Amino acid sequence: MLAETLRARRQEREILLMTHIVMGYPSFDASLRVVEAMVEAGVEIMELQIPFSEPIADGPVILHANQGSLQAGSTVERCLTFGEEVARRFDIPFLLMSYYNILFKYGVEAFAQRMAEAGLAGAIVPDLPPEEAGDYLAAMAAHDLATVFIFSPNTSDERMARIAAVAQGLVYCVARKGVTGADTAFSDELDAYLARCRTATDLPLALGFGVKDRADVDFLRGRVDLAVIGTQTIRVMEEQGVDAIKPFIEGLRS
Amino acid sequence: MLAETLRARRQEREILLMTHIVMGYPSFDASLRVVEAMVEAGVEIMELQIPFSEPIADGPVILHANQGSLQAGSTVERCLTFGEEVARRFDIPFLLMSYYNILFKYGVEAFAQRMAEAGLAGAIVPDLPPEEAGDYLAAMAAHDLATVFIFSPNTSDERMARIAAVAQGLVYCVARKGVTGADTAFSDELDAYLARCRTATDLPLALGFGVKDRADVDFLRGRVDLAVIGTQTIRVMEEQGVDAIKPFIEGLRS
Amino acid sequence: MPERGYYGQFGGSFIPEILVATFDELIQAFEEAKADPGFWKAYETLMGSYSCRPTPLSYAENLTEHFGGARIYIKREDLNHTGAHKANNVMGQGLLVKRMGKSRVIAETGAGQHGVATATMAAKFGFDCTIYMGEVDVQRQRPNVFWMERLGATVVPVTEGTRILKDAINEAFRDWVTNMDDTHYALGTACGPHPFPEMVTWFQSIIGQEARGQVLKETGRLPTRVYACVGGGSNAMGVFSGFLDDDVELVGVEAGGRGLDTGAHAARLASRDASLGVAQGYKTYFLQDDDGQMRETHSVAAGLDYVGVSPILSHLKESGRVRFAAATDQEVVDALSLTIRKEGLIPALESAHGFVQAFKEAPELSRDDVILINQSGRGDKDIFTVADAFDDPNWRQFIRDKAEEYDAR
Amino acid sequence: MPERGYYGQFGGSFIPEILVATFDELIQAFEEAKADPGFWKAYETLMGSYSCRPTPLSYAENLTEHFGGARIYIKREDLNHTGAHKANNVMGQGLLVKRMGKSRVIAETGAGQHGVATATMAAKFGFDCTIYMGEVDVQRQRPNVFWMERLGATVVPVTEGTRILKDAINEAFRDWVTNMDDTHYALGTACGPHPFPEMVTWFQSIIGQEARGQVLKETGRLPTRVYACVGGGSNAMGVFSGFLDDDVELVGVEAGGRGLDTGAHAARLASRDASLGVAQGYKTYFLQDDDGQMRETHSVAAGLDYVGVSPILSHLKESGRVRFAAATDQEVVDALSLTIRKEGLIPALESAHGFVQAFKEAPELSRDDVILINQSGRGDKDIFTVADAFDDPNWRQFIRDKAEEYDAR
Ligand SMILES: Cc1ncc(COP(=O)(O)O)c(C=O)c1O
Ligand SMILES: Cc1ncc(COP(=O)(O)O)c(C=O)c1O
Repeated sequence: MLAETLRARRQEREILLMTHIVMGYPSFDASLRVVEAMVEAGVEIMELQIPFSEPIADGPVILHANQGSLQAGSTVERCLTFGEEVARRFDIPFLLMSYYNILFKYGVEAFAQRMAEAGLAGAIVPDLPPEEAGDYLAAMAAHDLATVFIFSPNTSDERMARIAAVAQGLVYCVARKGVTGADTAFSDELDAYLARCRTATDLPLALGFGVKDRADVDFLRGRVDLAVIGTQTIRVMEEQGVDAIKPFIEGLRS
Repeated sequence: MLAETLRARRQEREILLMTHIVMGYPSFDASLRVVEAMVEAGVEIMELQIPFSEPIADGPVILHANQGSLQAGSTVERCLTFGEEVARRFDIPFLLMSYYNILFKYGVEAFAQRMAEAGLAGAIVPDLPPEEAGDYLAAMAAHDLATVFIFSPNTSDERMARIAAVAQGLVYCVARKGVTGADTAFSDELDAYLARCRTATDLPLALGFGVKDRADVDFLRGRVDLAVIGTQTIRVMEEQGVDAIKPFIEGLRS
Repeated sequence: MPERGYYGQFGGSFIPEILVATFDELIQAFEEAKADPGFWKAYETLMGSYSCRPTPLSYAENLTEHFGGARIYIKREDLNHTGAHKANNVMGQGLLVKRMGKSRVIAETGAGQHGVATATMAAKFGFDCTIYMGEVDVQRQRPNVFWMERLGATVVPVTEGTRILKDAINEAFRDWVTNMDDTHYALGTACGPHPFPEMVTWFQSIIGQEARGQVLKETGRLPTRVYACVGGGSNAMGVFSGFLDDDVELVGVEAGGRGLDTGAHAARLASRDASLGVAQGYKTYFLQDDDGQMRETHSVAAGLDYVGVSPILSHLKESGRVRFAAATDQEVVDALSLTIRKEGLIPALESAHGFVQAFKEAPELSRDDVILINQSGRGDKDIFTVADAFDDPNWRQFIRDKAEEYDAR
Repeated sequence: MPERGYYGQFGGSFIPEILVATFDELIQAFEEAKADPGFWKAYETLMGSYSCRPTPLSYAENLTEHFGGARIYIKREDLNHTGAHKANNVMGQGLLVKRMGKSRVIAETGAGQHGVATATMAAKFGFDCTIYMGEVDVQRQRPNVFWMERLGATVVPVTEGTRILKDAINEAFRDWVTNMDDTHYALGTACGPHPFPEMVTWFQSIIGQEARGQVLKETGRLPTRVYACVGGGSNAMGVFSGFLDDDVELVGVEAGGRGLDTGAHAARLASRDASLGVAQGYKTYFLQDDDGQMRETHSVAAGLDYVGVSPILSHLKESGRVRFAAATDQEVVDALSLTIRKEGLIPALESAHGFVQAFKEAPELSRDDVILINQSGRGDKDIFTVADAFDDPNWRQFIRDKAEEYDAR
């Protein structure tokens, strides 16, 4: 279902935007205002990250946001409530993003059920490769939730095919080695990689890691379906405040 | 010759006194006044110690005096001059006392010659056992100087005999284990040891290490020929000044 | 796809997609090395000429007399080059790095012991080296930082999270995710994603192999019990490896900190405070809250102060093959003190945890029994920590004087 | 009367009469031990199970490449228990003390290394133990004092004289003179009255025995040159012992301090500043003034900071069998730094003196040549001294912070 939604939107726009927030950072109030701003600015889909104490795949900015949120007292329950709230209020799909331990401790089946009840579209779990994802795939499927998986530049063709077989909704293509938040040199080198991604799946492709301005988004036009803006929105918020987010997002495609 | 002198004095007195100073401590002036006081108080013979930086057999008080003298700038030459001065001025025999390196560096033969010229009676070198003393014995003999050696409670009879064979002037009997300056319990246990000493030599016997007051001297009366007052005079001088020395010495036998 | 490294329900490989190919390569290199008898031979030769393997087995005659029970033997990993069993793992991984043709190594370190060992290995093999270390640990373990720097390593203080060991591990993974092409992450204990638990155990098994032969030769029998401290679990797995198939009781001793009922400890398997979870790439018992957020741990021994534990040990606990106990900070200081006085041995604070439990049990056993304690490292490397643990006023005065001397410069 | 221990004109036994019987007893015990093959066997067994003998021989491949000359091999005395070759001598004397039935040992210490080794031996053998240490050294070597105290030894700060090593030796003799009945003085180097130079050399000869076999086995030939630092001379005599009868050049390296022309050094045999003398019970070259008073010496390495030198080495210098050189403090720090970076080895500052001269000469030799350096100890025990030698600002800050932490208590 998520894939269809995104494909439909793609008919309207050459490139879609997926944005990311860490829930509860710096507060749930702020998170709500950011979601609002992003939706108003026209983003097509959002990732809501439940903070984890050991966010191994995240770079310094998101890591810091994870810790800030936890220090401010956010809990998994509060994040799920927040997810439910925004899912009901705003008419775009929301994905949960977190590390596997959050789901595992909650109980994977219970977590999926809760997500479904909350009206969330699916999840991204960056430390859960398909090989470890048996329980998760079953639970998510049972509740019609999208299981977003990740391709990376050094994922082999064969492995891409195997991942594609269990992926739902969209595939998140990591632009390069490294963690979130570092600069990516967007160049033609990416093309070969994205061509491989395209061959492996007909799900919408999202490209993330380092997308930070209009030039980056322009570059991705025609190459992928979604551009993912993660770290950069946190930076904008930290440096210029929540009010700066809407114009920032709008500027990426206007 | 020294032995004869001492034997002659022993005819006059039941117990003789040998006292000790570290030359140049705290100054050569003070040393001179101390010698004067001691002679006036009637001591029969004196040891003049040339300070050495490593006085291995001396206890804390004399060790400290060695260092004080060196720090005040005393040299071997100055000590020899001092020895000459007192030997000419006072009519008792004077022994030099020092560690072997002082003689060795000076040249053993030159040292002996210098001693003889200075009118000194002999020497005590506590780290020079007879086995190592070949050059020294020859040089001292050539200049008619007394070679005072040491007996200790754990010197065997056989070894006492060997030491006695090269000893001249007197034999210095160490009262007990340990270094100079600690208390000695003067008791009948000493008698067996002193009897062994007496058997080994007919030289006058001096007993040292820990003789500190009249009771000690009284105890030694009839047991040895000389009581050696070493550390205690330094203590008296340090605590009560040079003027206290004469009454202290006089009090030991009066 | 290669084996995923499960031990019962524990282990696995929960890694970001970007690292999958790197792990595949590592697993393959490791499998090839395991299958190549020349590799183990080269490893033994290296450890025999650069460190001092076989490390001795010492009979603790005075402690034996003191407790009046079992005969106590001590495996002397403290005599390794760099002062702990960490060298075994690190030099082994160094050989593997050479085999894989990489030119840079990174590592996490808590106490600094694994960092110094890795920096040493890097110097020896000519690799570039970056060590991640929590800022808190950088501050309290400056001597080790000093040596790592002298060894040519770059020490990066990790300012995120709780700023201790687990955060350093996260940061090392972040580096690896970026630089996997030329870089190997030399993880320091039998934790993390497959193949690390197995691989680290394999290199450390040299301890148990040697110890088994030595105890047999020395006493004509196998030990009744074997004791080892458990941080991540590498020295314990190393020594236990030699006795898994024998009728020998294996006892792992965790950090009881201020006491199991205070919450201020690092006992994952000996307390009820831990629960199953997935973090830092593997599934095991973690000290975590109900949400799955990792908790702060405490131990007088920095090397045991960790939230997770080897999945192999979790499995051996579940199967009943290994028994677990905890030693409090105070018990550790007392056992250390006694061992120094009685035997002239200075176990690391980590190692002393094993001694605590052995001392508790030795009197129950008879003179026919033999117990083996793994002395995983030496304590003189930790003078600042040990002096503080002993609360030595002369030491404090010395440090104050030294500071004044520096101020006067 | 037993032999007096002369080597050419050097050596002898210049002792107070009160100690003569004690020395006779010691000489006899030593002669009996030497004649008893079981004694050496017991010594080897002890060193193999309590320390880690044989210590390895490490090929310094990177340093060899770096200098492009002779192949450099390093004998790893740093891997001994307590971190230096001092353990060999001390454990050997411990066995002798047991044989003599005494129950107390005393020792002098400068750097603290010999003190820690002796206190360790005493703990292991159950002897009472008193260590004499110059007050200056107590202050600058507090970590070693801390360990000696933990080991159960009484550390007596010597406040007389220059308050360093030689004064500690004097003080130990003063103790011995009082307590010889139950006490053995475990002198720490190949100096002092007979039989110490010979006896210490005998125990340390285990280094050379092993090294000779190891070099032969490893390279198929004998070394061209062997390098060792020279404080009192025990590690040098130990390693040289293995090669005295071979066509092998032996090089002893003394402390050049701030330079041989500054007077601030401890080079007895490599400078012209020393002269023949008699002190501390033996005859050798001493750094002394014209009156025969001992001079102050200087070295960055406390263990080399001594006025005298083994009479056996003085003899070997006179006979031309051993060549002597000096290394300055700065050269030592540079060589240490290079060795750490290139090989991951941390020689003690003392040992690094040997490395300096080897590094100067290695390039002149060819790849066919083999040189052997004796790494007498490890440097990580001396972090305070080494950090100061490297003038590390982070270290100073760490100490200041630590002092503040203590002040705040
Ligand atoms: C001496 C020593 N022992 C034990 C440990 C704990 O690690 P592991 O449980 O992996 O052996 C450490 C860790 O730093 C250590 O330094
Ligand atoms: C590591 C080390 N090497 C060398 C020496 C110097 O002693 P020796 O010349 O007797 O080997 C010392 C003395 O403390 C030492 O600690």
